[in-house]
Amino acid sequence: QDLEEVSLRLKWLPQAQFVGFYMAKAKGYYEDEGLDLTINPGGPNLLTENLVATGADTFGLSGGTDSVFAAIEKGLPITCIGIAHQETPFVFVSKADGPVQEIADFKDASITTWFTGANYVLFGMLAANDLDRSSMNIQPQQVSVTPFVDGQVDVVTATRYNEYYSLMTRVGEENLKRFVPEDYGVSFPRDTLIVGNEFAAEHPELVQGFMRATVKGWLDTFADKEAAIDLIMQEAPTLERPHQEFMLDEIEKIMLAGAAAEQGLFTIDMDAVESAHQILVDYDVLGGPIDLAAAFDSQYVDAIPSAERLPE
Amino acid sequence: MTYDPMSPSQHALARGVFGGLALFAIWELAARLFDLPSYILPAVSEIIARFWTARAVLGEAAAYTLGEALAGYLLGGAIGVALALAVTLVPQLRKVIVPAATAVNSVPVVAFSPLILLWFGMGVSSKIVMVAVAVSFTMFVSALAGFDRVDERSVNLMRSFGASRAAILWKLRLPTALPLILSGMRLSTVRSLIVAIVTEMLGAYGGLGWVIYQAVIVIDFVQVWAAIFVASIASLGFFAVVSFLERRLVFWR
Amino acid sequence: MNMPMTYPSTMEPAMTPADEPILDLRKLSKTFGEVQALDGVDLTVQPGEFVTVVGPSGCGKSTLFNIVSGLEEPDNGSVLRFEGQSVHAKHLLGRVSFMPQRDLLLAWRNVIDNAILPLEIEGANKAEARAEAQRMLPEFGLAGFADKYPHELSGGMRQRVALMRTFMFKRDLLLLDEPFGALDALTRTMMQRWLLEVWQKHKRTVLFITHDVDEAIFLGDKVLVMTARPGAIKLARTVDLPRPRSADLVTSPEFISLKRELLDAIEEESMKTFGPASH
Amino acid sequence: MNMPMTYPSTMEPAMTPADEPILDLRKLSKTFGEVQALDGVDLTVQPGEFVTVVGPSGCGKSTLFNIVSGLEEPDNGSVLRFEGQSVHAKHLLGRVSFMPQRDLLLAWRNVIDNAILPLEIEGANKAEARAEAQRMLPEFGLAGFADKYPHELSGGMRQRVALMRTFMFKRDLLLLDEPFGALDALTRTMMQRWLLEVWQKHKRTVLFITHDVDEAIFLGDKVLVMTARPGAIKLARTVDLPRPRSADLVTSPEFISLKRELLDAIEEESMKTFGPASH
Amino acid sequence: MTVQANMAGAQPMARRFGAVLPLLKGLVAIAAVLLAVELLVIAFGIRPYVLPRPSAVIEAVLRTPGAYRDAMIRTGLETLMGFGAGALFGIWIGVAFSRLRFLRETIFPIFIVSQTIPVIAFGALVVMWFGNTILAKAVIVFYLTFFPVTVNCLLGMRAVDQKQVQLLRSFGASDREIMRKLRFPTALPHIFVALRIASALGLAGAVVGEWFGDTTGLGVLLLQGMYAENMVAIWASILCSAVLGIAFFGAIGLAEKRIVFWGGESS
Ligand SMILES: Nc1ncnc2c1ncn2[C@@H]1O[C@H](COP(=O)(O)OP(=O)(O)OP(=O)(O)O)[C@@H](O)[C@H]1O
Ligand SMILES: Nc1ncnc2c1ncn2[C@@H]1O[C@H](COP(=O)(O)OP(=O)(O)OP(=O)(O)O)[C@@H](O)[C@H]1O
Ligand SMILES: Cc1ncc(C[n+]2csc(CCO)c2C)c(N)n1
Ligand SMILES: [Mg+2]
Ligand SMILES: [Mg+2]
Repeated sequence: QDLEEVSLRLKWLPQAQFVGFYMAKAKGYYEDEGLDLTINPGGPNLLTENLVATGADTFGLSGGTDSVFAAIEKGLPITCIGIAHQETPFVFVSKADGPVQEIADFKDASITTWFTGANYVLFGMLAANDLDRSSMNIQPQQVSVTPFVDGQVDVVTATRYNEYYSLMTRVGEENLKRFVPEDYGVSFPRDTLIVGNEFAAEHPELVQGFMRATVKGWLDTFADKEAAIDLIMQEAPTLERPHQEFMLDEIEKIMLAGAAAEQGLFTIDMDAVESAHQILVDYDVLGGPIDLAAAFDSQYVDAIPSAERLPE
Repeated sequence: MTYDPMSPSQHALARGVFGGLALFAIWELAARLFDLPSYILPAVSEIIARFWTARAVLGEAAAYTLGEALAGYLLGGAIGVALALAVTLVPQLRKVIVPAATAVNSVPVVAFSPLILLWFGMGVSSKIVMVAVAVSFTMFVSALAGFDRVDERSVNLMRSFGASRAAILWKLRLPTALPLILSGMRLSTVRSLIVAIVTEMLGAYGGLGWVIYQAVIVIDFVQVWAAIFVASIASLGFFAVVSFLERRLVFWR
Repeated sequence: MNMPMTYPSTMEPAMTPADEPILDLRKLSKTFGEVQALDGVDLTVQPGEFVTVVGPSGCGKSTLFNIVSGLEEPDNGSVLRFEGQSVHAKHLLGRVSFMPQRDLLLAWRNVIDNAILPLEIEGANKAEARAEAQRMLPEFGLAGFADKYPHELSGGMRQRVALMRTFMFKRDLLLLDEPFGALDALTRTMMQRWLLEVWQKHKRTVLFITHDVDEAIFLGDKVLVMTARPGAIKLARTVDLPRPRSADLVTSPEFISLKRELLDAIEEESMKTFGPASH
Repeated sequence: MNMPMTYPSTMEPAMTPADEPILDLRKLSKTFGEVQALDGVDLTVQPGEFVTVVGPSGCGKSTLFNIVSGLEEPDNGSVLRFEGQSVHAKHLLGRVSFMPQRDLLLAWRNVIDNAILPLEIEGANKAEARAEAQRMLPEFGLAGFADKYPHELSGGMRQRVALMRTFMFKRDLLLLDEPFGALDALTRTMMQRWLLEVWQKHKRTVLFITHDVDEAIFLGDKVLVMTARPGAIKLARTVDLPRPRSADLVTSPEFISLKRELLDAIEEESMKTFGPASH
Repeated sequence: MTVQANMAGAQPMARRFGAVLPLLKGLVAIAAVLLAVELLVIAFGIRPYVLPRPSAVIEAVLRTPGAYRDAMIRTGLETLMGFGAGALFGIWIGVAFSRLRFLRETIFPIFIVSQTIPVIAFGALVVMWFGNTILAKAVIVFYLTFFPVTVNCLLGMRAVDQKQVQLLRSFGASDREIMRKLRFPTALPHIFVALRIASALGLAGAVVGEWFGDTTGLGVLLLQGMYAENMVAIWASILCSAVLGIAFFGAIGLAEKRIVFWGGESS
């Protein structure tokens, strides 16, 4: 049996966030679809869209809708074929007993956020709540949440599966207050699956196979999280297991939220995509609207019945 | 008749310029001929054009990075020379400090970056500290070699004139070590900028590294290359200035 | 022309305050760990005297100088008297003019600033010191070279700067450790004659180390031959040759017979160092 | 004891194939840009002869040697004859044994391997060359030092290794450029005597540069005095002293009178270099 | 003479012992330092976030020894490959440059400029060109190491005593022989200085290279620790880097002692 050599570029290093892909590979689902898949981790200063566009990688799990928009605008020949995180994976966190109790308090607070996508979520939230960010103190956020823990920062950005875990263990969940973007009228689907246009045009069946195997991998993951965590710990043994367990629980929630709750994993919810797109257009992050229909191609996910994309 | 291939020819400068231009020409040609998209390799002309359109951003970033690099460079230089001096004046320290410094140097500086970022935050201080760490060892080694060159007989001569330790340090040890200290300073210029940029790319509020990082996120590779060019020019400029100072200060070579 | 004739050893008693030698060493020994460098050196130097010391390589000549200039302490039991007083070596730091084997000029100082180094260390006024050095330049054959740096000078000139530095440090006793060792034979001859002129004018006491018997006789009032290591004084000979001394002295019979005697003594000692293995 | 007596210049005619000098220089000149180093040197060396050359510093002695060893071409119009044939200097590369002013030993080669370097370059069998060098060691006072590296040797020993290297490069003409210049006076005396022994045994032609008149007379069959720059031959004197020569020769009347004559000639030239400014 | 003979016999032993003794001393010193830090952290109640206890760091390494071992092997291998190639190429190009002036004067300035570029800035290019293979990392290490070697190789060749060149020429030596027998050995001490500098640079290159999407290596562990704010993991990676770095440095030092036994001072 001739296997096609392909690769998947992740947005970051191996962790429970990506375990479904490892699961699919371990179970041989990709091979079943004729794919000899290599999973390449990401890293700082690596852009998944870029590597897929140049053909260095076949598939990618890229930053999110925002990075897909940017890539399309710059003319990179890629297409989004599925969205993993149906709701914004970020939350904004303040101290329960601190000065920031409601979103209006952001006005006089010191806020840090990542200028790699999360900033647009914040901007959208602020705009939706009639807050003028130009007069606010918003700084780039470093890797560490310690400035927040130490009280130098009032509002910090956290991924629900990673930094929030650190905050919980260091400050205690009861001492934290979360601002969830969806509660403030903003949603940024992230962790987008992308493929190079040339490859998709030449091998639509392989793209389809990749999609099928991936979905199966994730469903298996949610069906036996213990085994999934074992797998990821094997992949990256220095990780902390409790953290990974927490991460997988959160990832499960995020991946099965919104439209996916009904239609299944990797659903492309064009409404959510359009609203995110509108925010970026409004903020002049994008020079103008892009052709969303060309950038997001649902055919591969849609070809898999929803029932087969949902846990039993 | 005795042609020495090691000595520079009178065409050295012209040849250097020619080499650079040839490289740029090949680069430009390749980019245009194969119609390479900018995320693979932008044409030189495009990059240079970007210099102009993004001059404000790039200039500000270069100044920011140079500021960090310079501060770290001076701090690291001072630490390196001070350590070398301590080792020279208190010989018992040598057995402790030299191996310790060597061990610390064996660890890639970047390995310290997470710590330094965690300890000193994302602002300029973390960059300054990183550069200082990177520069101080080179400076320590150079300065120590310089101080070790001090001829014991010269020290004895000064002592025979009744000179104090301070006088010997000031009038003999420091000037003797100066050529090596300065050559260490010269070698450290480029590294200080690179370390500043690398650290910026891991988290910063500004600077060339930050510009590069941001440009990658918005897939603007022309900007990435323009920033790299600026970094190169800044490095070469820094190097040239220190070389000039070196020639001025160590006139007796 | 006849005044200088009577100058050397014959004049000594008249010049000394009270017959007191300026330097008086008795049973001077020095051991470095295992190595005994000096073993019971006895030596007196009268004020105004020019004493030359020859001896095989490594016999401890430089060590002797290091002690007299205060850089090293001799072993216990050694007696070191300077200007009539028994002293510790370290008390001699800053009290004798010491010129080491090499010129040891500071590369970053020009001729004048190299010359005034000891005065600067003494805390003298820099401008005055410079002015004084300027005045001395012609005498040292350095007129017009005030602003030159050591790397711009020939070996002979560098040596003259080093000598000038030594002379500017006005101490009664000058220790010169092979000052012309690095010079070629011809330059060396020139420098010897010139040194005698300068010395006769400045009337300082000189203790002078050399490897060269011709040089030792040509310059000295007294020549000391040291034994192989551990060094001691093997032989002391007064040089009864008239001053000022001219170049053709070296072919005079008195010179030759003294040279013969000294050479024999040195050869005996050299043989001990060389041994039969090295021919 | 009487055979060696007749050895030097008197024997020359008998030893030469047909009265042909091994080296014959006429009107040899050399200019470096502005600087004229040599100006019309005339010089013949007979086979087996030991010719010494003295002259003031910078008069062009090393330049002369560089030409004869093939490293530099003389100016046009110079005549350079070697073994009876007119040649270009570059044809002499590899045809004379050249020993430069400093020992120039290669730090990474031990005594033996330094000595066989020229043979190695000639393409000789290494093992044979080493064996031959081994045999020569005792003669050069290096027995037991075969495996030592230069940094483990004293200055005198290094010089002997350099000499041995020169001797192993078996060419009829040996050029020795101040081989003992860096040694102290006493070691130097030892080396001179030893060199004469070796030379007498190997019967090579030697052209020897030195600064030291004693050395020139002590070693040479003929002493040449060069003029100050631009260098030319100012004076040539045959040394009619018996061989083997012993140390006490230097105090013999013939020696002294020759020395006097040569010194005067050199002094005259030296004065030109030194000039009045330097005393 | 007998003293010399004894010395000659004693030397190899002293050498062998001399290699082990500093190592032993070093280990004792490191242990002492770790203990001191441990006590310091406990005594002053330093937060693990600022400085974790060394024992915790060592424990972390021992908890998953395989991961750290694999990372060290991988990073070490990358460094070794790139360093070896860089050293050889650096010397080769240095020799070529010393002979071919036109080449040197045309290309060397480009090399110089290339060294002012931070590798991390074109990580994406490296991945595009060489993929996520060990080769990609070796290339980065190579890029960082060859240059100092070339510079010092040239410097060393220039340091050749012109008089020695003339001596060899007087023996009839060709340019090739002069290069082999004189210039290159003279340059060796300089080359070793560069190798020592390059070993630290090369290791840094390997670590940074692993930030461009890789599965194993100290750089990966470092990043993972960094983004999980796991101080113990960060220190564990630093510790492993230090071990690797010191090993490289020490190995080069040993090689230098053997190869440049004469100490580098030529006459
Ligand atoms: N600081 C020291 N430590 C140990 N040994 C020393 C020290 N200084 C001198 N020596 C030894 O003492 C002996 C005498 O040395 P010194 O330099 O006085 O000889 P010298 O007569 O001046 O020799 P030269 O003629 O070569 O200048 C030598 O064997 C030398 O190695
Ligand atoms: N390659 C060269 N280029 C220019 N000038 C040179 C060169 N070689 C020698 N000279 C000059 O030629 C003159 C003679 O030099 P040379 O080395 O032959 O003198 P020397 O008699 O050997 O001196 P010394 O006694 O100091 O060894 C000097 O003035 C020197 O500066
Ligand atoms: C899987 C994962 N994805 C994103 C982030 C958050 N993040 C925000 S900015 C940045 C780069 C450095 O500034 C990173 C990684 C995370 N922590 N973990
Ligand atoms: Mg001495
Ligand atoms: Mg010469």
